[in-house]
Amino acid sequence: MESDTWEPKIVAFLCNWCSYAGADLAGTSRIQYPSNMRVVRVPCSGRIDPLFILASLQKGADGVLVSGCHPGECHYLTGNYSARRKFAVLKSLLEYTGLEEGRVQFSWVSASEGARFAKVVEQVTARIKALGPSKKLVKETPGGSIHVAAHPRD
Amino acid sequence: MSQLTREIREAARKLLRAGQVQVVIGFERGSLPMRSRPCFVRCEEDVDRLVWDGFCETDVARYLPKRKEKAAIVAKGCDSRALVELIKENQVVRDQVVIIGVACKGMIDGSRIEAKMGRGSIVEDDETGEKLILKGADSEEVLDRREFLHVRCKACTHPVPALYDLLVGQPGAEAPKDGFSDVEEFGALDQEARWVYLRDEMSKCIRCYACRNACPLCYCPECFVDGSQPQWVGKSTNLADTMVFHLIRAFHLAGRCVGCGACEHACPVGVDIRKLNRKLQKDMKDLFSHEAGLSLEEVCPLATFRADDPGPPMVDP
Amino acid sequence: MPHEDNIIQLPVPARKRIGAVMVVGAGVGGIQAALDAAASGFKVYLVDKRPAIGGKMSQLDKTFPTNDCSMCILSPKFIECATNPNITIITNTKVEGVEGEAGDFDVHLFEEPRYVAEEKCTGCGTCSEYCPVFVPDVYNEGLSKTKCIHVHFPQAVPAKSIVDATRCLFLTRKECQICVPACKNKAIDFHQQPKATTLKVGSLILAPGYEPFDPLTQSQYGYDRFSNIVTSLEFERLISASGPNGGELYRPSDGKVPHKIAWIQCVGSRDESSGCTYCSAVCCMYATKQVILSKEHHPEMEAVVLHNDIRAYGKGFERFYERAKNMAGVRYVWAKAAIVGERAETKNVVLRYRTNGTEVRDEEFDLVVLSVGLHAPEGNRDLAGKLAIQVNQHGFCESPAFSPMETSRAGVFNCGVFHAPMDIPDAVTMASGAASLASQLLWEERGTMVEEKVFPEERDVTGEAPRVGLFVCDCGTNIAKVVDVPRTVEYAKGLPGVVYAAEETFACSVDSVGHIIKTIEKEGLNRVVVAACTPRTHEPVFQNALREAGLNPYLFEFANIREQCSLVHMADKARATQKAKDLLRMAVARATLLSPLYRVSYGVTRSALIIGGGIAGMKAALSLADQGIIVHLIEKGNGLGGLAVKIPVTLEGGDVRRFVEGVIAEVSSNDLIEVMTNAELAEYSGYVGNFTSVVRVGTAGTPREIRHGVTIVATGAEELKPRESYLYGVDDRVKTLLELDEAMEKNADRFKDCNSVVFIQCVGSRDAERPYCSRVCCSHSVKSALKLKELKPEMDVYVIYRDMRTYGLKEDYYKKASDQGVVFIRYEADDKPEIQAVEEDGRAFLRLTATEPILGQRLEIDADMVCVAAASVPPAGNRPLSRLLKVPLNEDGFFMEAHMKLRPVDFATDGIFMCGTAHSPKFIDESIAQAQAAASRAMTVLARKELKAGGPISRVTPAKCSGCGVCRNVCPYQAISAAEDGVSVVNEALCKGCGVCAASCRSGALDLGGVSNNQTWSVIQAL
Amino acid sequence: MKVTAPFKEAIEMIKEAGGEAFRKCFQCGLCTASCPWNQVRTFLPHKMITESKFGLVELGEEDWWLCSTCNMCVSRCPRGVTITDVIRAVRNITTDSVPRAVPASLRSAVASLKNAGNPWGGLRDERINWTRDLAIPPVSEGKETLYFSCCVPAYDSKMANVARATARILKEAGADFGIVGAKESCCGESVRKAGNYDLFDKLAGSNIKAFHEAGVKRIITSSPHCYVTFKDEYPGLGGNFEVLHLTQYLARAIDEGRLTLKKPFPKKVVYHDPCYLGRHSTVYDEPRKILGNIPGLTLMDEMNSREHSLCCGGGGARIWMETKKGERFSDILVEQAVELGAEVLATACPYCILNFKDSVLTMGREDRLEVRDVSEIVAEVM
Repeated sequence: MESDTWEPKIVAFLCNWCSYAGADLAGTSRIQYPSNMRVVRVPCSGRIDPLFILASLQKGADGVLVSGCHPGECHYLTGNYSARRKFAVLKSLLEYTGLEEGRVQFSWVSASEGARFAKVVEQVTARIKALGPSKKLVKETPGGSIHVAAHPRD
Repeated sequence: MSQLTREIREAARKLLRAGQVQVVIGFERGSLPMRSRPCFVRCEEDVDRLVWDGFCETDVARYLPKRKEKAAIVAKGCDSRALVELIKENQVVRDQVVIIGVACKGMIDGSRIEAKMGRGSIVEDDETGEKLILKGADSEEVLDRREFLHVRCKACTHPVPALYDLLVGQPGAEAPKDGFSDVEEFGALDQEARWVYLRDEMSKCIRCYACRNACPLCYCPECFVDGSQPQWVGKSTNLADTMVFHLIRAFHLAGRCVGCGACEHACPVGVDIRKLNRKLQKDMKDLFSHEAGLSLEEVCPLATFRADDPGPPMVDP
Repeated sequence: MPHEDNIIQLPVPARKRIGAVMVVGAGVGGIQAALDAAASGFKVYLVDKRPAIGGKMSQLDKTFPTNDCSMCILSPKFIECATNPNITIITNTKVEGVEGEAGDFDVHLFEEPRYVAEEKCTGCGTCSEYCPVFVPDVYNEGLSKTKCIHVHFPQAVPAKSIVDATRCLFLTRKECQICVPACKNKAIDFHQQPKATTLKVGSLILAPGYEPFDPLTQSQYGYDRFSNIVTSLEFERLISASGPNGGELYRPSDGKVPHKIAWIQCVGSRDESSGCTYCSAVCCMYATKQVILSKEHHPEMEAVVLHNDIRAYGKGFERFYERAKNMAGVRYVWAKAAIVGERAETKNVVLRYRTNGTEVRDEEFDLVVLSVGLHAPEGNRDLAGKLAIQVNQHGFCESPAFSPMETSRAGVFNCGVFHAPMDIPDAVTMASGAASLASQLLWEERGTMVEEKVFPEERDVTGEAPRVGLFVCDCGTNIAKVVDVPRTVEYAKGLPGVVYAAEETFACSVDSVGHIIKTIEKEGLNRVVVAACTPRTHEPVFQNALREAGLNPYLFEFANIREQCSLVHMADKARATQKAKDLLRMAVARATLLSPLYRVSYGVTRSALIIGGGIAGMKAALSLADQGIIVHLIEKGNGLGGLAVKIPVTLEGGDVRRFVEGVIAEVSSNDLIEVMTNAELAEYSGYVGNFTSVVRVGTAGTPREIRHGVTIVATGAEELKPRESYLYGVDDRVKTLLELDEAMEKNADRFKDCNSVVFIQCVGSRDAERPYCSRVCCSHSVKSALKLKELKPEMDVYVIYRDMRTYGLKEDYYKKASDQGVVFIRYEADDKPEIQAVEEDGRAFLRLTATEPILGQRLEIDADMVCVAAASVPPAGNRPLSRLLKVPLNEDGFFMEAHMKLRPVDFATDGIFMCGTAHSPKFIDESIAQAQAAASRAMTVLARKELKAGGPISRVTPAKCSGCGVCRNVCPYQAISAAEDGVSVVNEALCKGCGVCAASCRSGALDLGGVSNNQTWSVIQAL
Repeated sequence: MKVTAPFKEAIEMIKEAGGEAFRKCFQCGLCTASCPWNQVRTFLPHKMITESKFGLVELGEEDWWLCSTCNMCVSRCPRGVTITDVIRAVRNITTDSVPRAVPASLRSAVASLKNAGNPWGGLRDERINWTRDLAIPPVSEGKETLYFSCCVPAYDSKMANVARATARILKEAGADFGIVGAKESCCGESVRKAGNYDLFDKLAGSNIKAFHEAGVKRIITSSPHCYVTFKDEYPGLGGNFEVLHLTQYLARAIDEGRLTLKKPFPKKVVYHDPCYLGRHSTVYDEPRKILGNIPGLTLMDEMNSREHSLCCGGGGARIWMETKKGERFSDILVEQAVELGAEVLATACPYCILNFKDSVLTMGREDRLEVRDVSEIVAEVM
């Protein structure tokens, strides 16, 4: 798995109304950014259960990005406020356990911030690259490699 | 018989006699020394089974949820805090419970006494004031109970119940302030050292869920670890699974955990479970000025928000 | 669910009416009018002369006072318009003429060629890449370049390319045509000709918007001479994340970050020398917003706003202004500046202005922003001519008194800045109000021109093993030139559950969609995945394809391999292909777990409860009753009319008394309106379409149960009795504005002996206790001052004010008062005027002392009467009512709308609306507009035979629910309640599907349809 | 802080003297920001307006006499306050009630005007000395166009050229014009702006009478001040004439082919917009058109041209009053012209010429910059 050309795999949970739209705008504006991100679209950052994040790390994601509407701009009025508290607490807890700071990152990106989204991806990717492959919460099968249940990979 | 025991019995008797409650939940002497155990008193005759000493450790609040009859409960500081949370979370109806609050002087850590005196050497214990008299087969030792308190009790910031209908015992001198020095010390350790410590702790876990079962606030009909669709956490004792179990359990208790220590007390293999809970207790206080179990009005921080809340550090290019 | 059909059959008019509405101008106002009219059951033609809808708002960076991203809140409305089958968007088109009469118009349209066949263009943008000609980007105010063939802006609707005919090499010189073969869909058509068409509609709503003042027309602003002077709209683009600098703030001359910026207010507003005497109503606030945004970009930046009066008169504005004013490095200076010149070396601009004292200061700025006013577009007079309607001397639409959305021609309505300069929420309000008027005119034709698409019955797929069909789009070459589509398709064929995979050149083209439908049927697919562009715009297209093929639309999953893959990883085809495969794998994993979601229908009680019998409540009642709706109008007091009965005339001269009496008579005699006075709401339950209220009526408090589909809150506001201010309540020569009105009306003679009257503004407003502006008092004082001058021209009338907030066209009356000799003296909040009752030489008077800021002296004015312009305050009853209705109040005690900008009359709770001064202080015509807007919003519910609920919303598994209540706490819509047994229950009608509850439930009892825990888990497993 | 009550009698007096415009002011201060005086010293028109509004004016204050009525403030005022009218009104009150407060230099010019009909006190007969050999006939029946030279070229020997050149051009262009001669008086513009309404009425009345007697129908003026006065003030006193400034006439003559500018004038010329021709009368293009028609001439614009043109300092009767060194606008303009690299500073107003010539001299710029009236250049290139 690991080699000189190791590239991290990063999961991004993006809210549909702001950050996902911002990512779309980066696309229509042809702003280039690293290709490590795999986006999971959720209606609201408030939909993101901490379990989504931990499951991603277990599954072998080297990093997780969570992004929603800027505070006060939530499509669902206050969803991102609820999310903000959860994430503040979760991030603090994860780092307390000794998980590398930066494995799990958060940002606010609005629908008009295509360029900002690209920059966020760049920063997050660079940070996670610097951390190297994630090992701490990865669920290893007896064989030692990431367990792939049903889905063959290329 | 201690003054406290007398007062508790008196209160229990009155409540039962007046028909105000159908059951009084308190403690009785256990079959072994230094092991008082919960008991359910339903008639006046049984009232004298009730005792109060330094070994009434079990968190009795967990006996209240889903109880149909009207109950009185003998509650220490931590029990009452758990009760507050349970009432707020609709698990206990306030009107259905009479709280006999006990101004708690802390529970004695039996294991420390055993460490000093030798395991199984004690056949009887007796408490008067701060004196703890321990009788062996052919010996008697008088100790100062204060030296043998649980660490959490020594540091207890709210020994007097936060919520009660009648209070027995005298509130002691001012309780210590919790500076969370333990959390700060651990947090100051090197990241890898923290990871290694927790990894080693969690590696001991046998996934028996005793912690969860003992916790007064773990009352979910189905715990996230038990679900199958999805099966968030594997059932095996894989370290990553164990880690996720404890992290999420702690997270689920954030802003709710009253620090009673029941989990740790219940753990058969001595996992330092409260390491994570303590951190969250501190964060709740630092971030949202919240302490669990003190007020019926205050909403759990993770069930509310403010527009000017602090957020996690953000990527902000 | 209960269904109570309360439609009353009104007599049908003899003449045929057309159940269609044309909206001219597709800015935010036009869009709102179109959405409302369509939702009320009318066919809508949304016409704009530009190539895309969105108007000026689409160019804004953020909007005040919430600083919401403008595009974030607007673009969902684009998509609503684009996907609404009853709205036809007609761009590049002007109205050439209108014939006929109200109810039956023939509208002649003239469409400029786009040179791109709209039905073929997918907006993929390949043509732009090939086009060799750069042209100024109009969307970016010419601050950047785009290609000659381009999509108007990234989020444009319709997302179709257009050729700039004035610059195209082929159209101007018969050269090039390189774009033609570049388009894989053969959409480019240089043979297109202008097209004239005629459409039949029952009504027109005009919303042509505004043009910003052109500072080139007034050379004192140096806009043509100095490079670092920009207009405010240019500044919006400069700081916008989607602007020419990607959100970085650079100045034009050298691309450096400006550290010191000045805003010059009233450029082209309140200025005789530019021929524009009115106030543009929005510039003070947008400049304030720009100050805050600039400070957010560069916290150390220095900002100076050179202004006349700061007109922070709207809801939430004063706080916003205070916030900006108190920021470090921000200065608001009461002075108009002259542009002296620019420094040769730095190109910094030098401004000169007087300070409040006796100083004149020259100050140098890196950048100067001209806060340009809102002007009527040149085209307004032309449009007015073609439609035979009247415009006023400023070029804005003339409306009859008390009917702001009407024009001088029946059946033709207006809204937004076409009426007068106004901010977005006011424009949106008027838009809804105009839709209501159209609806009132055409209500019998409701539903006659709209089409309900009939889909085949859905196939039941339960129990079937997943059969996933996968369609990977090339998007011409947009995807295919980066992602190896054939290999991706091959790969996908091996994914579990996939039984079919194919490549499509343009998956969204009519041909491809047909192919998808056929394949579903032929292959027996029960799940469909399309890998193409973004679901945000294209999901509805494919969901409809599923429905056509008899599948539940929620059995569809999108993989975004264009915006979020091929377009952003052009340089690394291998990784882009890998990512596309990963995204496909994740999509398939989710798709296999998708299950059908259903929207259930329930009946609507076609009646309304209106709380408050003032002007707003009554006008809303009449609007609804006009459309056959039964209205229960409850009024706390013992008569109708509210505060308006105390106001004899408006500033503009409208006879309020007569108007209110007329409205009361109309309401009282309307069979569909049941008026209950001395009535209060006691109990309230239900949800949109089906509410049940208990009203206590009369002194006996007899309870009365009312069932209604919507609720409109119109509880009004009151004039503060400012006890302890300026001897009010102590000396009866001190009166409030309403008391003065009454005195002037009842005893005009008394004023013949009156030699001097002083008005004091902001009494109880804009202070620590009420940090909001009451909006109406400045204009009210001007009105009263003019009235006094009319009663006795030689009377000395003074107005002691903080900022004169006679916004919009009311400015002309402020000027008129000055012209007639009313003296205005400005005071600061910390240096209030003082008053004392004095007797001197046998004469008794009130002595006012106030600092004259220019002279730096205290002026002593002896007055026979003092009028305090007291705050407009919410009634005490608002608080209990808000608890009863479970809708919020803002900090000032007024009701809080769902969204300050775009949902000004809605509550976040569906089915409850507000209007009038219950929302915030406002004028009568504004209240009327809002009342009609509330009626319009209400009709979007009441016009339906049934409402739908469900789909992707939250659901409870009762066995897993502990009843802890965390979901109830976090739900933004209060959609969750506890059942008898304590278990949570989701109200389908209230749930919006955000999923916050699901993410907060510890026991997994709550889950979100469409984004369930299990589906998300499976996506993660497929990483 | 000083406490005062509004002084109503003073307010009424200002209104009566024509200064009622103060009512409209909303105190934005743009007048002050725009006033040329603030390039050289602090001067606060907005405060003067406010003082007028409350009748709290200090009649002896020098400031009331500084305004050169350049109209910059008025042209920009968002409320349409004719600030110069208010200032003129206060000057009027001062003249009537505190004559000693009127600046001494102005008082002597006024005395000459009163006695001789011109500010120099020159003899009436000498008014036509400039015509010398030009044989200009008087206005008469059939010859109804008056060329009104203005007192400056008529009595100031170094300015006579302007009038002479003008007469030659008019002839060349085929204008059938004459003069009124000794019966002509000063147009009265200065004294009117100085607030001396009585004297203005007298001068204007005598001119109107003389013009009527001579049968004048049309007037061509050299001075924009005369132009504005004939055009805007005389009709109210019964003098209705068609009035043209020379530059307007010449631009028309060029258009109609009556005048061709043949000879080259290979110099860099910067044109200065006189306030009364520019801002007061919006004549900007005609002078430029004339100069632009001259072969070889390089036409430049001032740093602040057209609407933004800086006043030379001579209007509003300032031409008769002392201006301290360091406060002369003409000095700034001359310096700017030199910096711009111009060889000729051209304009179309006798006051501007006077001031510029004076500045060039006192600043020692004679070798660098020539000051010419447009008419002088035109006469040279015909």
